[in-house]
Amino acid sequence: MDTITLLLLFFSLIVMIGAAVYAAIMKDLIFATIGTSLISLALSVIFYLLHAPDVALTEAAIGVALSTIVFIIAIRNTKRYEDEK
Amino acid sequence: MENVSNISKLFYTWIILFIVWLAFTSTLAIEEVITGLIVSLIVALLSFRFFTGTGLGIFAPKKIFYLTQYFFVFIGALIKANFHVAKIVLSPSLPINPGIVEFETKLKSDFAKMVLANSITLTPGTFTVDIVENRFYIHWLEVEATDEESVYKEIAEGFEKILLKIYE
Amino acid sequence: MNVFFIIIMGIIMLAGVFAVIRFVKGPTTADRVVALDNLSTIVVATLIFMGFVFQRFIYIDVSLIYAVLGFIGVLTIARYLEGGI
Amino acid sequence: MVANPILYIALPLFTAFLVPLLAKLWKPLVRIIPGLVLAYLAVMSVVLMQQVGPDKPIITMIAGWKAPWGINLVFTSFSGFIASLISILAFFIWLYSFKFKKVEFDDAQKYFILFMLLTAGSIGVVLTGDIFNMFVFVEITSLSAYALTAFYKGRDGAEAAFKFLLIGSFSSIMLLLGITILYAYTGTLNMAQLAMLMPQVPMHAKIVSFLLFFVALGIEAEMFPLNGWAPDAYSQAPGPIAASFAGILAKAGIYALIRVSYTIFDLGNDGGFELLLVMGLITMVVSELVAMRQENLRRMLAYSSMGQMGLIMIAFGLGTKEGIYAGLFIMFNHAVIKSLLFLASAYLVYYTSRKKISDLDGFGKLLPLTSLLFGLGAFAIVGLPPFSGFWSKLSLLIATADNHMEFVLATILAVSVIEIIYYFRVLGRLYFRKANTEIKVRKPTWNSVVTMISLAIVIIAVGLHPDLITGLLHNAANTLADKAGYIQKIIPDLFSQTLN
Amino acid sequence: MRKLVIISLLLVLGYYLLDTFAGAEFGKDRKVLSNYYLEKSPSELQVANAVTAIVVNFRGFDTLGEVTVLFLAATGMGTILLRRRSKHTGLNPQRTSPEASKIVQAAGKLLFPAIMILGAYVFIHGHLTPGGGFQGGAIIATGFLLLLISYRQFKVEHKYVTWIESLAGLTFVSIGLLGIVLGPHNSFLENFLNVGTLNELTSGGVIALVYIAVGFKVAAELTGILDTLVNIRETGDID
Amino acid sequence: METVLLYLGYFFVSLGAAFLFLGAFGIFRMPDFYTRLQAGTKSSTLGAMSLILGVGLMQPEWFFKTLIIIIFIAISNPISSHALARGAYKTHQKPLTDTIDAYEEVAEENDNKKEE
Amino acid sequence: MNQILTYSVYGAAILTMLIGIFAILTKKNLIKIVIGMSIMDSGFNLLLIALGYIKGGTAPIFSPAVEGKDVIMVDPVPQALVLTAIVIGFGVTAVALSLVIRLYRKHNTIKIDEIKTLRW
Repeated sequence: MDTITLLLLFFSLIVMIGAAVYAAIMKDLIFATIGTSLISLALSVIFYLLHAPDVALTEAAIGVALSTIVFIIAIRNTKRYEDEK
Repeated sequence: MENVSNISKLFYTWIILFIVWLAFTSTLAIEEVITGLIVSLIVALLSFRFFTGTGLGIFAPKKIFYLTQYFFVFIGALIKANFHVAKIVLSPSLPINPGIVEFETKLKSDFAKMVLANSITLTPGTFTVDIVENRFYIHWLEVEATDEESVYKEIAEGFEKILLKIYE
Repeated sequence: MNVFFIIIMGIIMLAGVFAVIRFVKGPTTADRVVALDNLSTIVVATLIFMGFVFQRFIYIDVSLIYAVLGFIGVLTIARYLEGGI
Repeated sequence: MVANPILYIALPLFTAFLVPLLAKLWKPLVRIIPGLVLAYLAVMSVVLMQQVGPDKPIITMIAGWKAPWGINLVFTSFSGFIASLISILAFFIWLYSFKFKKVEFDDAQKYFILFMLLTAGSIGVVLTGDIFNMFVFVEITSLSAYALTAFYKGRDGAEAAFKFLLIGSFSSIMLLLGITILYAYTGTLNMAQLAMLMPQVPMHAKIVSFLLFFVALGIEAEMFPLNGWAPDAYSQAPGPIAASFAGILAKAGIYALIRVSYTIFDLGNDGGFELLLVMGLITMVVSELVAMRQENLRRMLAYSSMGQMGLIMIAFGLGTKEGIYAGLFIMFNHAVIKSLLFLASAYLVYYTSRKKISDLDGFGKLLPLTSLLFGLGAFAIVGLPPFSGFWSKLSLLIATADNHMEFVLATILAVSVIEIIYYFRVLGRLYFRKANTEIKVRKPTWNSVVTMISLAIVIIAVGLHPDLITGLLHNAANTLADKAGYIQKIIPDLFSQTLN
Repeated sequence: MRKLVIISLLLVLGYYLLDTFAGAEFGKDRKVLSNYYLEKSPSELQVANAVTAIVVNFRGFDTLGEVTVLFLAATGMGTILLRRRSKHTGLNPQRTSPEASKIVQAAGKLLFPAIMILGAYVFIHGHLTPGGGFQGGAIIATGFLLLLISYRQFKVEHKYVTWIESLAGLTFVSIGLLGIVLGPHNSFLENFLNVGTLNELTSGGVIALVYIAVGFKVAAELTGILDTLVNIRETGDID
Repeated sequence: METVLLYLGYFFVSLGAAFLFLGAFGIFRMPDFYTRLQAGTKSSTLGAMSLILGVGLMQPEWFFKTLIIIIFIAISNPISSHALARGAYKTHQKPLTDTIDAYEEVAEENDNKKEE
Repeated sequence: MNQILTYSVYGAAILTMLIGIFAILTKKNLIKIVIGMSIMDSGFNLLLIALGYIKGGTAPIFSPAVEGKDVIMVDPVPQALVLTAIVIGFGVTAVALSLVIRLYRKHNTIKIDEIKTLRW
């Protein structure tokens, strides 16, 4: 792997882990959902850098768009905050 | 304008979609072209009723000329806008004076309004917050005038003149 | 040549860092979504750029589809904010 | 073409996709067509079981690629036996639920589609020769199980289903991790080739991946600390589905566990069998003790079912041919008898929403036939002669005695006593209490009577003539024990390469 | 306290997993299955994208299962969410949420056909470029979502969704069954058509056809899922 | 010709990267949501467009595909930021302003209508 | 260098997975649990793809650009597997969320300790 790929790879890995922590701890479920969206964003960059364009595409389609949308609609139909009664 | 026939709309949609397909495939191999024609025809049949209001009429030479003119005006404004933003962002004191202003447009079709709104969004210091009927609500980074007339002149006139020629 | 690419990549990554900071800082949902939108634009550009670095023409499909899906994802969140969906 | 193991999966899927279209033609087709397909599969099982022998398994290529390169379906005496059991049982359960949801057409359509896919997925788990493909089928099975658990709207089905889904998602991630570790060290996914290349996997990786597989499949097989989903799912699902969880889903789970432990990992040297044995023992004792304290009939049956799964694990944990034989026999009996019990209990608790055992006073008079069949099932499951349950328990006891495991033998006997206690408590309520005349009962329909009586006939027939089935079971046991044979039959080319 | 216990347990698990995977070095060539696939995919199948060759041909059975999982998800969501006596008339009433702005609506009109074309392009070229049935189907479904979120009176016709879903699924299984009859090895999902030449649209034989069927099926299923979810608010109580 | 295109490509790529950076920096630095949106939309749109155009110029056979992406970004980015602004205003997020907020009344009117 | 990469990439993947499992085990909110499941899946997908990477490899697509050249290609098998895993994960997520919506309609809450008709 050349330097440029490595740089981007490490950056994306850090973003991904950060986003995962963020999604796991946020009390506002919308924030958590946006966090999962960010995970998928970073993840598809990583897949791209590991030369898996097919998977990057699928992750983009499922993770960034569909999964986020499904979560948002579910939150819309239930409650927005984690501790809300 | 109002009486655009379905045939014209269909052909217009078909042609545009076929061009999009060609750009996707970036090849002129015979089977790709045939597949593209079929696929774009199917999609065009599904969507021609709402895809366009103008039909083939938009390919008239006069309109093409105005489209080109609009394109250059737009690019010029876009570049100006970015240097404007750069100036603000990079200056230590953040010289801004934001506010939301309104004006009324003469454009009728939704599509033209969308083009105008997009153009306003991408030009210096302004972007569209909402359209209610014919009224545009614009967020302005450096409010220079608050009355409708001068707002209109400042923000929209340049684009709207050309758009009126294209879409009316 | 290579150095030029690394510098470009570095600038783009710096942009990513700022967007991520805004994403974490918030304070409202809309701010985070703006950061996410900006990040996905950055990612689209990055993916095309990396495709050029890798010299594979077909990788460009990924960013094309990414642009479409990211747009729809952001649009859904925006519609959620205004009470649509 | 006419009798091909691939049809086990292809036909139900084809039907599942076809049913929504058929519904537009004539609504009863939604009920009839799945039944015809399941009947065809049942007949095909009989035909295939005739063709297959210990030395000639039926190996079906998919997409025309030979064993390690493509996915294969392996129909041996062992996997074929389980697949046939599942398909025949599925046909009976279909017959039982033929009139299910007679009015609500949409619900009936979804019910039959989901049931078809549950069956197809389970048979897929059993037949496939590829470990990732097994994961896919496990997911199909579990997804249809979640949806079926939440099928009734009035009950707490959604809660049970969510619990099931939560545990199931752990199961699937662990299964995937196990598969990934094996792929990382061997670079293949075919079970036979994995078994062949297993010596080159370092010990620690082997242990970690085996534990992952064990836990993941243990969840499906209702192993003790991981079976929290089972009682709720069994008690909230529709009656026939509870029967198919016991007869179909759990069978597929335990099959996968056995296949992984016996074929892929050579457990004989590494002490893995003892793990299976101990876990089976704990599962059995704990579940039977809990079952005794249950007030809800369906939950009691569910815990009893787990106890039986523990018994099966003990049998396979012995690691000998006799143990395998006994385990298979118990699997067969459990599938048939537990289905009968669940199907009969569905009518016993039909209008009682809480399904308490104490509500069953005097049902022996109100529902004579159903109660009789329930009693027959109870006698059979605790292992009283002359029913088939007796022979299976006996063979297990003999196998344990052969291995000189007196402690295990004693535990099994003690647990049998517990089983007798709680089943007889129910029977006592049914026959020796005075009926509450206010109670509304529902008479079984003709198709469910036919189903239950057929199952009862099977139980009695095997009980009187165990020879009907022992031949098949011995063949199956021999096939499972012969690991080298399995590898050689599936990947002959690679196998001979390593010998040279 | 409970959290601490869980964290320490997870760390132990993580340590063992990392230890196990570290033995399989990053970037190492494993050479058992993959080399065979990489060799056969361009030569025997004439499929440029080896991943597609694996997904649709070598491991096509997995794909059948995967499509079934999506089908199950759509059916299961119907079972779980829809009302007990749901006649189709009671379903899908006018949604009451506020209307999207004119700009979004115009954009929906403008972009929807382009997104359709993009989806079709992705699954028709599944064997040549990255992407394929799933991705294409997902793109088309998001195209419908764009209309669903920008027009509240927009309805997805369940009748057509069911038809497309069923027909595409039947096509997939039928192509598989035809393989038993026509294929040289008489096996399921086998390629029985002329494979053509590498990197042309007509290469790949049944692989391209299967991926098109998968594309339609996934599109219909995902659209059904999204439509169920978007309209759930208006379908009233479930229990 | 090719070298000209190549250097033109370099120029556009550098310009694009610079504008992408500016956009993100603007998002980071601006005081409230609407001003952030101003900076973010304009700069990142032009930045991405110019970077992609640069790549397209360096690899002429990629040109048409990059052009499609450019057009798409030019259409979609303003729309999503418009939708976001509208959504944010609906969640009662008032813009920072000293002069005029003409939209306030309209938004309130709509709010009242919804509550009725 | 390779050692560092091995540990960092696999470590990041496993860490993400563990964060997801942590969220599932400790959170009381049903949607949060589903979010945890999706994080867990993401981590696993990364792990499998990283396993398939081969040094100096490129995507396993025989496009005209690589025809005739001697290139190394990354392992396509994990990519195919992850494709399947992602789609299955989405199916499970969708079903889980519909169960959550239904539980909410019945109990009017999405907190796990307030839904206790059955023993958890």
